[in-house]
Amino acid sequence: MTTVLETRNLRKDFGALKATQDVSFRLEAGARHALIGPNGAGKTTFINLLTGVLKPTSGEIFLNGDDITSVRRDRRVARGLVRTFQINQLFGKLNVAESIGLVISERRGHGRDWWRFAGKLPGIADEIAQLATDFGLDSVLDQPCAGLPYGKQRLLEIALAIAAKPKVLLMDEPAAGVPEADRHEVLDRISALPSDVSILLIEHDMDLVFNFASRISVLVGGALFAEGTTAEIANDPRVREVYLGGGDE
Amino acid sequence: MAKTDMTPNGAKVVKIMRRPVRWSLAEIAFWLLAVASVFLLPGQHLILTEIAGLAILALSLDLILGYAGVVSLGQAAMYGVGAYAAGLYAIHVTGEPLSGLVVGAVAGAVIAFATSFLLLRGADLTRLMVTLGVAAVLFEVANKAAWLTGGADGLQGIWIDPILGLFDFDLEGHTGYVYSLTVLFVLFVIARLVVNSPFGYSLKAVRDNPLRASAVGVPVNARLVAVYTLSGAYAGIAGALFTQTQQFISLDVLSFQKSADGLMVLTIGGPGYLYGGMIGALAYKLIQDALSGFTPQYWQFWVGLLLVIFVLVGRDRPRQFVIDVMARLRGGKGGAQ
Amino acid sequence: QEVVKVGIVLPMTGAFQSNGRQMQAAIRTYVAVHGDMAGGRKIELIIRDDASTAEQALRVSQELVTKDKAAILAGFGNTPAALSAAKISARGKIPQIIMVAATASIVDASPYVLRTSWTTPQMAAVIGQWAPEEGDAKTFISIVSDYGPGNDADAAFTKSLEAHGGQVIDHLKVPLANPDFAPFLQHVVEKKPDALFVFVPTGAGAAFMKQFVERGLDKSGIRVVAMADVTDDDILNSMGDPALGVISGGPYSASHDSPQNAAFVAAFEKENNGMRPNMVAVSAWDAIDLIYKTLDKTGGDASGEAFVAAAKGAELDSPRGPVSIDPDTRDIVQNIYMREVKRVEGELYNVEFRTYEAVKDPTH
Amino acid sequence: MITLLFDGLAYGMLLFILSCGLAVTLGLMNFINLAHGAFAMAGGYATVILTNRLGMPFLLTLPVAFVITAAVGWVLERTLYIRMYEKSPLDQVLFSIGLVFMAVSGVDYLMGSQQQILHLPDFLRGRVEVFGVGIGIYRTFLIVVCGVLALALQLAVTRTRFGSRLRAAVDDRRVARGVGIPVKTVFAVTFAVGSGLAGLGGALGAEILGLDPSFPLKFMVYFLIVVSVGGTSSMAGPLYASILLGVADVLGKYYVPELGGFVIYAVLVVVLVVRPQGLFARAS
Amino acid sequence: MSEVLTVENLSAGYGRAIALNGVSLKVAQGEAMALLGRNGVGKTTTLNSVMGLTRHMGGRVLLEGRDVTRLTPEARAWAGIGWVPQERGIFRSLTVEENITCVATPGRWTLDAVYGMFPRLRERRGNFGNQLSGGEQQMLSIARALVLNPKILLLDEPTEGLAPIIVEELLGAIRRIVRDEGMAAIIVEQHARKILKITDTAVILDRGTVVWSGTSPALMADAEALATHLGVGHHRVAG
Ligand SMILES: Nc1ncnc2c1ncn2[C@@H]1O[C@H](COP(=O)(O)OP(=O)(O)OP(=O)(O)O)[C@@H](O)[C@H]1O
Ligand SMILES: Nc1ncnc2c1ncn2[C@@H]1O[C@H](COP(=O)(O)OP(=O)(O)OP(=O)(O)O)[C@@H](O)[C@H]1O
Ligand SMILES: [Mg+2]
Ligand SMILES: [Mg+2]
Repeated sequence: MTTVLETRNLRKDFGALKATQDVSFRLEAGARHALIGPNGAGKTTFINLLTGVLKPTSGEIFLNGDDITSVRRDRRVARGLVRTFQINQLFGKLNVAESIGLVISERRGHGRDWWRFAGKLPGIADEIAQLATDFGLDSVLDQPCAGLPYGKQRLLEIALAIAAKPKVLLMDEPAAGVPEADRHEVLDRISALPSDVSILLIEHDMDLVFNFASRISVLVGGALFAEGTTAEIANDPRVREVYLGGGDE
Repeated sequence: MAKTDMTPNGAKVVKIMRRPVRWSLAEIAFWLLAVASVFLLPGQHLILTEIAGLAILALSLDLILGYAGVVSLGQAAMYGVGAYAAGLYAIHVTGEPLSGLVVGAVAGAVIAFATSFLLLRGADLTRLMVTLGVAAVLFEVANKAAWLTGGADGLQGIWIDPILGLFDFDLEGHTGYVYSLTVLFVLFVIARLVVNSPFGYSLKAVRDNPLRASAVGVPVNARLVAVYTLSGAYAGIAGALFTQTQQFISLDVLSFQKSADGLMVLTIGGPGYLYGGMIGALAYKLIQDALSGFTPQYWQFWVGLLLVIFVLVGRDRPRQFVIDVMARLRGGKGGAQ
Repeated sequence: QEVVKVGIVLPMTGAFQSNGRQMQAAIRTYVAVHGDMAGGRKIELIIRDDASTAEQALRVSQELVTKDKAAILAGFGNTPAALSAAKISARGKIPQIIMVAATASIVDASPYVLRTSWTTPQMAAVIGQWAPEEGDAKTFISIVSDYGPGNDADAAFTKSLEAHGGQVIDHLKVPLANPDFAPFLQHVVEKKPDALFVFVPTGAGAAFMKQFVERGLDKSGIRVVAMADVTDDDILNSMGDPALGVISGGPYSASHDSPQNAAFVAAFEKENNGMRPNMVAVSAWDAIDLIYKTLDKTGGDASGEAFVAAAKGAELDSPRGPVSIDPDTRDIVQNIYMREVKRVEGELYNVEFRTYEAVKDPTH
Repeated sequence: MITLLFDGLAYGMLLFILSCGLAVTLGLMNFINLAHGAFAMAGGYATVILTNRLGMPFLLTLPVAFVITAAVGWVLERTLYIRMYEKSPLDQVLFSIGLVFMAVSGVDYLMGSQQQILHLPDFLRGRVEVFGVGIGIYRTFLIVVCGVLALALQLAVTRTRFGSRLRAAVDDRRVARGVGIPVKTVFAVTFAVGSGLAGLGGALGAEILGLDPSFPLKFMVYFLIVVSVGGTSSMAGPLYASILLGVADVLGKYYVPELGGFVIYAVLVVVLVVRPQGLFARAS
Repeated sequence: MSEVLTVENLSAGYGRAIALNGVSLKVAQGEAMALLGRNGVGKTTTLNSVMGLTRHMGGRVLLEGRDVTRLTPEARAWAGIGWVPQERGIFRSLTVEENITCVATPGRWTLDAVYGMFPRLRERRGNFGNQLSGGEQQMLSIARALVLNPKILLLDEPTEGLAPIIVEELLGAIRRIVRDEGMAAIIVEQHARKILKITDTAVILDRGTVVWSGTSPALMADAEALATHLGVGHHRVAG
């Protein structure tokens, strides 16, 4: 297995607080990898570092072997490193079709085209429609994102990331706020991504995690606390103690 | 021209994406009225010229405010530089107007590009003040450089040749109006294309949520610089147009007042659908002119009162009205961004 | 027989609105006194606001000429306004009478421009002559607002002062919008000139004098010699004690001692509930007077050539004293008075103590 | 040199006095109240009328000016401003500009357009020599007043529960109400205080700046500069900013007079480019 | 048992849109109610309407028999309704501690008490609201509702984004608060099963109306209802 994403002693301090402590982490090609840990362990911070939202205090990040520590956010996306947000980040005034459309045109490198109407990009309409249908958004295609019910917003949040055709997908609690029944559909959609796409999932819903992930890393107090197969982590008493707790079936 | 092999949803998407693209009856009507004014309102051409100029300034603001979410109180910087560039060009090179517009555009774009980097960080208030500061500095420069700009006395000796060597600028301002209106229309059509292009959508993305925009691969800063420069070119053209129709420049073109006027009329008309600037300029100027003809001293009071009332009843009303009409005539309910 | 329309473009709002008010008041007074007939024709005065901007001044003038068919343009509160409108005057052969704008070159902008106000050099030169000859002030620091008129004043004053044996040891340019004069006065404190030459906008003048006094400079023996604007009658009275003793040179003081002025002031105060006229008011008054007198001469013919021809060399006995229109330059020739701020019957006035007669604009 | 610094300090204080009201409405309430200058003007005219015409002692007119404008502010808040909080910044700009226009020509109509000049009591005039340095009495007075004000405000905002309730209400009106913060009252009080401060500023500033109907427009930019440079998250920010600007401006005009006009704007741009949130905003 | 909160066929919405259509609820002292339903059925709107934050279109809200329908939201909060909004609504420019103290009223739940419940908050007391992790925000939001010492808690998806262990503790704590201190609670939850364990009664909403109501054990037993209204039960396991 080859490593697509790797960090070497990545560190982030917020003043006195060490939000990320010397994290050396590897994500294998095609992995279905979960990152769990107590609230405030530094999971989101870690994602923010990987995607360039935050600048690390020290340490490096490698994508397919090249150092991207100081690469601009949008460049990282262009290289296939895409994330979703724990708290929805949508384009409030744009409607669903336009939101997805702009991601696609950006991906295809048409973002600078000012001389033609967006709708006229060849084949874009079908791709938008396809994605929307996949995520059950086809009924609200022309509604502004801001007005959508929370559940739909959550789905769009993920759809936008998928529209960028990620090679490495980082998902920060994608199922948050999605009702039990629909959660698995969301996850199925994600598992259905081509197997060469590597996925890092942050989630507090354990049956989702155990269903989805083949490997799990546990982050506690900003540092890697444990890593292993799903079974290993599920039965690791230390992990149970700091994170899983007892009764959760 | 939806492709035949297109999925039903695909067709739906096409329909949605085309909405802002197709010319609605309301739009066509608007421009027909504009053309009609050339023949029906000969007595009003002077003020209409001023309005057209102001509308272009507002349009340039709309590009950054309405579509990229960048507020500015310094549009006069580009406007003024465009005006002086065109003026000096007319004095020292040639009075040929069309090339003069280009000169104005370039000048405005250069200034905008050079200062755009100051705007990349910071919230609205910050941007307001930075732009304001830049314009203020340029004002001082123009005031100092009296040898070049004529300083506070204004730049004189501007003579503009007939447009295309045919139409001379007359005292009644007929030529000036037709000329301004044409420029306005051309600039509008371009803007209309730009804001509905992939580029335009990426701007709206930046406007609505820069964090997410960058997270889906939009180079936020590059786009901001680009659109700010474009809007600079627009403002520059507005300035050049001013120079050519007035054939005289005073420091007012760089004043805070100019920037404020631009922002005000755009706000009145409502940003984000391109017509705001024109509607705002039209409404504001006509009302102001009427009032100041009727009470030269205290018209400001009534204008102020109208503004307050207007905001209280809801600034969106007229805009929403226009949008609704457009939508209805288009036979679908649509939002304009 | 049809009326002669006079389009009057005044800064009724914006930076120069207080001037606008004075002019409007004077015009109202003139009509009240002399009625609305001249040259056997009815005179209709149309007042429009230019919001103190050249852009609007131009448009309004254009509309006055093209829409309202005004035969004569008058007013113009600042140089850009006057210059922008001069185009119309030139192209339309429209007489344009300047009531305030003081840059010397304005009369050259159109052959139909006449001026009843003054030019900046006209005042500054006299001040520059008086100071060394009679004011026994040789060394000066000049403090002027940093814009066209300010620089003109500085230049004209310096030239004349040096011609008469004085010298300007420092030129300080005060930014237009400048609430605080401290740093400039600091220079004064250090360089200790005999006197200051001051030219700042009317309002700022008051602030300047206050800070001058606050710094105790009034006691330091350094005197203030100013352009008339600084101690303008409009606000002089409210400037209070700090203004006392300020020397200034200008064309008119409300306290000018002549029957014409007494009558004028009385009428003006009557018409405008007690408002005191200033030099702007007088020049507006004279502008209308010039129009009436000239139309009388031309028998009501307001066409550019005839009117200007008749106006050249015209002599008015103005409230400020005898004035005439220079046939060559179409600019005003008038007395420039040196005055000192004194308290007269409880009110502050610029009391004239020296008259320079029939002064022309030195730059023409 | 010392004198210059002192003058700069005093000038800065003047800027602060004028702007601290705005620092409250804009800085704390996030309301873009361009009409701030109108309230300042109201305070100015109140003082001028009271002292010059009714002969009330100057020091007494200051609190009166504060109260009057605060009252006006309160009324306007209850009737008009309250409808504006929910609206967009652009609405607020347009609305408050409208008010400015009305104020400008309203005052013009009532008081005439000429400068009003305030007559200070003798004990505030002139200057004293301290160690050979000339110190303007009135300027000293300004400095003291401002220092006290700034301190009081800063404490009120950071130390008291009212301060945190206000910031909470600004952050999220809806939730604030839902968790039991009387948003309306909090805003009304704050706005009244802000207006009162503006009035006080106008009253104190009139002496040096002069006063005429165009006051609100003439100095609007200065208010905004101070607040934006100071940063909108504290009251101390605007104070330091005013001092910085004041000193920079005075020194600039003294040493490089030919660039006098640029200084304040140059400082503005540089500061905001380096610290977009303003000099003294907390980094977040 | 005495009713703490009574909602009588409440209708409410946003602007013109109607989101709630004649909803009626009763919560007694010492009783916890689960409010369930799919996305967008009106759970949040119900709580917001009880707080008086939506457009009222009919019906009444009674707090301990007193009609509060006409009261402002803040008045309702004082009257004893503690609200944990779905979007958490942490005040960004206040520190954790200020977020709590600025609404605290004297009573059993003090700053220390809530710190005791969420030690993490004490560690982060100095952080500003926008410097908190998702879960920390959730804790803070609950703490803020508690220090009002309300008679009833409205919790909108309180376990969302919390670590399992915290969820256990939290649910345990809620149960304690309700049982031992007689505070009533309405809890909106996505995980029907998880929540039904600690609630006494349950209500299922669909498109703005109540489609099922009864005791929690009853609902637990009623696989039919769970399936039709919540789609819980027969979910395909990801392959
Ligand atoms: N800008 C900031 N300044 C200071 N501290 C911060 C900042 N952002 C986050 N933190 C702190 O860093 C720690 C890690 O935050 P992070 O959001 O990564 O946690 P998390 O693992 O995502 O938790 P959760 O599962 O609740 O989302 C938290 O304790 C938070 O308080
Ligand atoms: N602010 C709003 N403006 C307009 N409509 C809204 C608003 N908030 C919610 N709605 C609509 O009201 C209906 C109910 O929404 P509500 O948030 O109450 O559902 P919910 O049960 O809480 O969903 P979720 O489980 O996603 O939180 C939805 O159709 C939603 O679209
Ligand atoms: Mg997180
Ligand atoms: Mg909800």
